[in-house]
Amino acid sequence: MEPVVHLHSTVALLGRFPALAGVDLDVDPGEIVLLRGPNGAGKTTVLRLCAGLVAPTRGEAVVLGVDLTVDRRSIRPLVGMMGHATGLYDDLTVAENVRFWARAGGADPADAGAAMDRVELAARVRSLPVERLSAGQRRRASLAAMLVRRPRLWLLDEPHAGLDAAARDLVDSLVTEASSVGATVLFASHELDRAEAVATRTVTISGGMVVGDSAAHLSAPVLEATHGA
Amino acid sequence: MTESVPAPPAVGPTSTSSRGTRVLGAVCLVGLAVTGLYAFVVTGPDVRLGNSVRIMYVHVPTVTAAYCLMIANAGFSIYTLWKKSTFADLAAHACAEVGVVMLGLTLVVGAIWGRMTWGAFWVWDARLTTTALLFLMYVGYLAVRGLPAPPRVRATRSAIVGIAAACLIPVVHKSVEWWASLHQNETVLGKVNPNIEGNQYFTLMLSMVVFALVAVWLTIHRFRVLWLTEQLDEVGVDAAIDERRAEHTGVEVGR
Amino acid sequence: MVHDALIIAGKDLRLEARSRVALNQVLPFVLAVVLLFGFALDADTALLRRATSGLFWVTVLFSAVIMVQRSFAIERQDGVTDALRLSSLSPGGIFLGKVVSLFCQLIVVEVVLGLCVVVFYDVTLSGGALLAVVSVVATLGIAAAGSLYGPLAAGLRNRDTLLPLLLLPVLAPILLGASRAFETALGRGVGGGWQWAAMLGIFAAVYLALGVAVWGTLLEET
Amino acid sequence: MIAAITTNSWWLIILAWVITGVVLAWYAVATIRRGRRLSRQVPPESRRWL
Repeated sequence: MEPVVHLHSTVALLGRFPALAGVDLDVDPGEIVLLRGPNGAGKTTVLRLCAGLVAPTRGEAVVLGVDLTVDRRSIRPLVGMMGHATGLYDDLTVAENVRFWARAGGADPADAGAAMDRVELAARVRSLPVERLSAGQRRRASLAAMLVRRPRLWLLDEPHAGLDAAARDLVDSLVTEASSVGATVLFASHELDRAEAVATRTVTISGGMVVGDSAAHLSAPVLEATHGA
Repeated sequence: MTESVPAPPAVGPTSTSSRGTRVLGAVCLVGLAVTGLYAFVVTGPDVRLGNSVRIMYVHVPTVTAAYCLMIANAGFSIYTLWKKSTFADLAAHACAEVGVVMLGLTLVVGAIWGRMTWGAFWVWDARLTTTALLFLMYVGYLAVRGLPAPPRVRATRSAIVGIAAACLIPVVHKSVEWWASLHQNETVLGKVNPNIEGNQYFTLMLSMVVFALVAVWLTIHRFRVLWLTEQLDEVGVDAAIDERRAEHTGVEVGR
Repeated sequence: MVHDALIIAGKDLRLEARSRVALNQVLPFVLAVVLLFGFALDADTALLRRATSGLFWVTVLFSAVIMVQRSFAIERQDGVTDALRLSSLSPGGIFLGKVVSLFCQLIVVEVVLGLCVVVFYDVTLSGGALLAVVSVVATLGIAAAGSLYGPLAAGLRNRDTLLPLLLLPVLAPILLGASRAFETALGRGVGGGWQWAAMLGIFAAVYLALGVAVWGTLLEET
Repeated sequence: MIAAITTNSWWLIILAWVITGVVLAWYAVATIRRGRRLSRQVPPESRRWL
């Protein structure tokens, strides 16, 4: 089974600063991997690198079969990213935003309604400009804009931050559902108790390197067995 | 293998000049002296232009050098985008900067020449206007280059502005030419270098060559200064990576 | 590519319809400039009438700078640039989309400005065909140049004063061509209006081609 | 038709030459000085051309 993400001693520079100083990480399809570690350890950079937004300056980086050192553009439509930034137009309504991002992602704008249902956005909220939404509603709208494109690799940067309990359960259920359908999820989080409940594997990052991997002592087949059941 | 601490700057050459540039520098100085001599002493005033032709010996070469530098800038910019090479990026910057200095000079000298020929510092003459526009466009180029950004981003941005500016040179040239020709008080000069002959023509050609060499000499030195600045930053990368790895605090390894 | 452009243009125009920035801010600005020129030239209607084409296009240029600033500030909203990179829209398509949306908004500004000029400067319009063609081609050039320099200079804290420096010198040939062509259209010009229109066409073509070619690296690197 | 060419305005011609000379000299010196200052800080092996 070819790994969705294969990073080997990958170095990534942000300007002059080596955000990643040699990351080794392999993620298989269907896995839900939690990236944990102190702030500034490089978690977000790993996510952005996998999304093709940051260029690997050294080492290997292959995501969804695409070698990022050669081409960072072709994987982007297959990847869904959600971070602190919503990536929505404040002046447009939620529905308009989701429909636009659907069209932009090559998906059918009609699916926008379904995506907004899945994130449980109230009908009233959908016609409000994003500007007037609460943080939780913004996050749901941002999630809907990502869902509608049906990405194969989810890259979430602290998805639980600033959400109420209901919204967090929703995020977890969506993540698990996506994983069961074969999508792969890589997310960074500080809320370890909740995050570890949903993650199938925990990877610790510090100083721009992977320093711990809960699946390390499990050999691949064992992982497959437990995960497959 | 990674050089942990940048080696103290050993004795090595201590400036951007090298044997090649010293020779070129000497040739330039001699050339300038000879041109000056010719311009002021050997050649007489022009039959129609009078003494103002002596300004032409400075005005024409600087504007020609500036144009060549801008074309070089465009060439390097294309190469930067195509091959993503730092060398071309820095070379484009050097060319543009020397080019802007030359364009600035052309404007000042052109104004003086205007003052002499038409009694007014600024005349909406086709060449002067075009030069002024190009000067502004390349000041914009240097402004874009001045923005704080990672080197790769800065290189791409500047390359795009460089290419865009170069694409405009013919358009600006043509439109201003048309525009100036619409005006009644067509300048007496017509073409920039009237068919002066004899040693005046030689002086002009001589000063063209000398100013070209001066431009090349300046660009080389400017390039090397940029190269040094780049190296200064680059040296830090390996050290930064080691520093970064050392930063790894003893975070409890995954269960 | 064209499909992508329409998506982006649709979004921009819908966003404009919702936020009405052009309507509420740019049009009043245009009216203000028309009046200011009146004060500056001491309401000498003969002079204003003679200078109309020049004043018209200077006003259009200034409005264009504001609109380009606005058009690319909205793309700077948090996370939108990344989302655009992650979408499957071709960079050339996004560029053309921005050009189309800027073009439409600028045409609206020009129509309103035309009315103001007729009213305030007592100008009698003539040579309609040339006026229309020149306006379309010049506006296309302005929108194309604006969309190329926009991402470089718009919406970032220490950069918003950079756009006029970058854009205005580049638009000089447009100002030249459009105002001379307008003059011939309004019956006072000396030279061939259609020649100028051709030059404006070349300018627009150069910038459209350049924009489509380099916008990809621009989106990637800014 | 055109303003009389002030043929004897020598000082303008000299001014033109002086300005050109001064500006180019200043620019050259500034670049050389900056080059010297930087050369001291950069380790020799990365100064390929020297």
